[in-house]
Amino acid sequence: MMINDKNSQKIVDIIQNYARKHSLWILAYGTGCGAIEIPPTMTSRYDAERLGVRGAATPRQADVLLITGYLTTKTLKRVIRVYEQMQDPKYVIGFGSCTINGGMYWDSYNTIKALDRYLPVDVFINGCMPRPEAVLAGFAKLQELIQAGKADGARKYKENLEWYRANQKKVIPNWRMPEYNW
Amino acid sequence: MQEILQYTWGALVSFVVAFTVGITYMGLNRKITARVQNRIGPPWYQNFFDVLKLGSKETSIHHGVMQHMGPAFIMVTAVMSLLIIPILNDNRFFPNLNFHGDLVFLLYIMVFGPLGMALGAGQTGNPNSAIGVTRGLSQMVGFEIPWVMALVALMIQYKTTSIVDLMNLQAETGRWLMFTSPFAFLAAVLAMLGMFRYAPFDIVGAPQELASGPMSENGGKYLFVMMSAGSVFAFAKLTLYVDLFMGGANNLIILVVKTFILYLIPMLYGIVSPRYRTEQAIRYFWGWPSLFGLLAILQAVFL
Amino acid sequence: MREKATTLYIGPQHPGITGNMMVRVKVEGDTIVKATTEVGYLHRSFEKLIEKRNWLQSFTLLCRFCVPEPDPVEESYARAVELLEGREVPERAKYIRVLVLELARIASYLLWYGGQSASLGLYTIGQWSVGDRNYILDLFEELTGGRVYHMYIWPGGVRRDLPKGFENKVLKTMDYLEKRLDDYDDLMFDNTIFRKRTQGVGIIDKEKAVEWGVVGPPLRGCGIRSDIRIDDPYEVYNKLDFVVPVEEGGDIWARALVRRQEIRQSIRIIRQVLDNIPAGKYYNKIPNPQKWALPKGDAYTRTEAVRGEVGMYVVSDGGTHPRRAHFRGAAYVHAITLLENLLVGENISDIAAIMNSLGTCPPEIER
Amino acid sequence: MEEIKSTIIQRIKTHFSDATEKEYPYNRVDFSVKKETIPAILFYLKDEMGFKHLSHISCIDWLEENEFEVVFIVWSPTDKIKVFVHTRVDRENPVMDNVDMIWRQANTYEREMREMFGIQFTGLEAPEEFLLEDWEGPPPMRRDFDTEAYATNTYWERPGREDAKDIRETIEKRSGEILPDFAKKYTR
Repeated sequence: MMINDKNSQKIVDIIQNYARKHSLWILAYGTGCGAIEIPPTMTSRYDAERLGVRGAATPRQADVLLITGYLTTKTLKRVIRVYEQMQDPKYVIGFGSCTINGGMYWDSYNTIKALDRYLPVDVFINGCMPRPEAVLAGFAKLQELIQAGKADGARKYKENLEWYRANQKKVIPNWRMPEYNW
Repeated sequence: MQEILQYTWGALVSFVVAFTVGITYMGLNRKITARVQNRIGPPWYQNFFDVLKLGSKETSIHHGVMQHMGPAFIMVTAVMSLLIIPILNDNRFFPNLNFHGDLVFLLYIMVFGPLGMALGAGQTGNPNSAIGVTRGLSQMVGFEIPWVMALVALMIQYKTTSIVDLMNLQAETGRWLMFTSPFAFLAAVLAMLGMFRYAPFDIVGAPQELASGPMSENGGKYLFVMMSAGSVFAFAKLTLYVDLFMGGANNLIILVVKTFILYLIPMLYGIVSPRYRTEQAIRYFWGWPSLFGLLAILQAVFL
Repeated sequence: MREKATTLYIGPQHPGITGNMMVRVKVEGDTIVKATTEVGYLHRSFEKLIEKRNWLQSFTLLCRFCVPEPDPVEESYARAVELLEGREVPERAKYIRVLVLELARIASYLLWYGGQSASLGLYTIGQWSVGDRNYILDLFEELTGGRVYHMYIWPGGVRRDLPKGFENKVLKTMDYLEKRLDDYDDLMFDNTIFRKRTQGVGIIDKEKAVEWGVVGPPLRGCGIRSDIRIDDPYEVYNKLDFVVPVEEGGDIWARALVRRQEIRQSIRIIRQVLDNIPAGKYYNKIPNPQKWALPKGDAYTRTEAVRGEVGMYVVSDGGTHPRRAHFRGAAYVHAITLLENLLVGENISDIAAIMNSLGTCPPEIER
Repeated sequence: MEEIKSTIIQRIKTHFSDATEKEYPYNRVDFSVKKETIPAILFYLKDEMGFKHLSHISCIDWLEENEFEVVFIVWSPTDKIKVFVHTRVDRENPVMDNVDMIWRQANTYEREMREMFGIQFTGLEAPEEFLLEDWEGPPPMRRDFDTEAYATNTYWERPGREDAKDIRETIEKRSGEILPDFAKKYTR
């Protein structure tokens, strides 16, 4: 059959990746203070819609989960839930220094310090707060990765689920969530 | 046999044309909205990417059979209306299934989609979906009144229930029905605002309230089917309006021009409007549009 | 027949919520019978962290208290520190502070324009006003080096003098904004649907407003003239000529009208500031911040932000670190007890609009 | 202003014998009372003297003195004056009277104090959790809670930020990204 042919699968992948790359729907979830630079990014001066970036209202429809800044443990629980409700292929962008190394909340008792221990991050954008230009550059980088087929955070998450779960459960003391719900 | 093949071929071609034009219109909508909003906006073909991406997404949720059927119902509605509505005056390239009474049948079939969506959304168990569907159905009750009134007025005035007859009538007299029965046209156009579910009548899936309402549990392929069906249905509705009121079209270019002009009405109105609440929307439709509908019927009966 | 109540979760992941918080509403049909606010998604323990920072280091945390308008927080804290120490501020610095505060007010109101209209489904205004807000952020960037977080108002004055030619740039931006504001009026306040959606929705009782802790534009929307810039004047507001707008009604429409007028008053204040700004020092040097100890005591300062009264209660135990810096945000009252009260009996369609009109800002509640 | 202030002090002192006042410049008057007097004095301030607006409730942990200090700040819109009411609560057994029947919004402040300092308010009706979720440690705003140690123990920290080293060279080595000259110019 043609369909099972490896080369035709490659062609399908290229087409699919091209479409995915140009249509990134970000979930409307302002998890942290970085959410303040999202409206300027989406509106007239920076206009992320040129790149095919637009908002999606629910996790089921979204492709990109933008973690805008620090995550408190209370939010982390919701973010994990939201991430698992999203449908493949899905990408995570860590936004701001706080997602990389805790930023200025390094000694806070309520915020995590490295996002990629708990969720697979495809692209990090540094800065506090990252400027809209940096956000756009982050999206461009994500597009590059998607086109090259390297934005495979979701696969990594599935393969190393136990490791991620162990980390998540370490910081979320009372785990009242379905174990696996996507 | 020849005939069946021709019909099948015609249906396929109509579908492809409707899909392409419908998606392009949605892309143009986004582009024009962006221009009004001081932005460059996405390219006009952006929605093709979106549809392709949605189609290529994986689905790993299951809420029950009806959830899968919901989008299918909408698609079926869209395709069925497309099959019934004549695309061009000359039926050679786009043969369709017209028959006497298809206008009445259309009235029925156009309600079928939202009902299917209601069933599908109900199955997902998301309260947002349920509330969205309730709102959608109540709003439908609103705009169906002027819409039905307008069509009934046409049926009475020209004593026919066939779309092709109405088109032929316009072709013979050379006068568009929007001029000979202006009230019916007004009522129908105002009802169209509700049919398209753009602002101010987009409370059904209002993201700020219901997180996109009936679609909130439907991502990926479901949304792909819904979006395609929506664009096909949009094209079908616009074509119906052109057929009924604007003298149909002799070729595709004229059709596209005419439908796009009609499409501009809900689009531009939507850009500058906040949304009505459900009861406000119903009150709106039962106000002026229904009055126009009533006038149209009076005109049809007494003139 | 009594309908069964459904519970709806507005948030934390919801496009209609203003930031990261949750409102749990019980609805019967479309009417809300009970609303409960749940916060804590943004709790970063600022006040704990400030105890570990010295007096100057605290500023990096302070501006993150409320992201849309960080300057009033810095202002409150700086003023509290000055009160504790008895430090004088040069006249020029006071004017520059007013300039920055009013610019921040305008920027925040422009964001509010977007939020309020988008909550009702009118996205075009938001695109315009948030786009225009960038011009103010540009000014901030030139003045302070940061678009969003400024850390500009410091104890003893401000961190930098005005750059060369800055006044002209501000005036130009103000002229441009004044023109644009008329466009917003055409699309927003002249819009029948906007009027229908906002009039008579989310009414705050005038008699109870002060007791309920309503402050800022929502209080002025009830017909009560109350503004800290006038009642408890700080910096040079008592030397400036401006009007505190008041509207009757107490609904979203009245609050929107108040804000509409206030943004124009802010432009007026900025023009006056630029006319009257004296030359001279902009900063009284503080000692080495590592060794800078403040005398024992406490101070409470209040500043009028767009959301209303924000305050900072600072306690010093005579050391180099604050003993306690407790922030009072307007949203702390607005988004919890007031919102829970207001939402009862309203339509679920109006939740987002009411929240926006109250100016709820979750980071300010949780800190 | 001075007249108003002295009237306020006089009225409060005649009504509440345990109130000790402290005068401040500008529009500020401070009173210190016993914790049992708090509801009465707040009621009096609000209903009789026009201090309608509750501006702030704060709490300070004086670990050395083994006491919590609770401060109520009220504002009179007519007199344009603010009154601070201080009280001290024993740190070992922190119980206070609930005042949310005077101002509804006090409920929120009390919830936060209960969670952050562990002060119990008799008769406070509110959900147990406010800002924290499933918190198991001691009330975090108490002085003896060490947030840095807690954070280090609980949350994984990416190596490399223990000191404030210049990381630009590391970036250059790791990813082969070529740094522009102007970036090299600014060194610590």
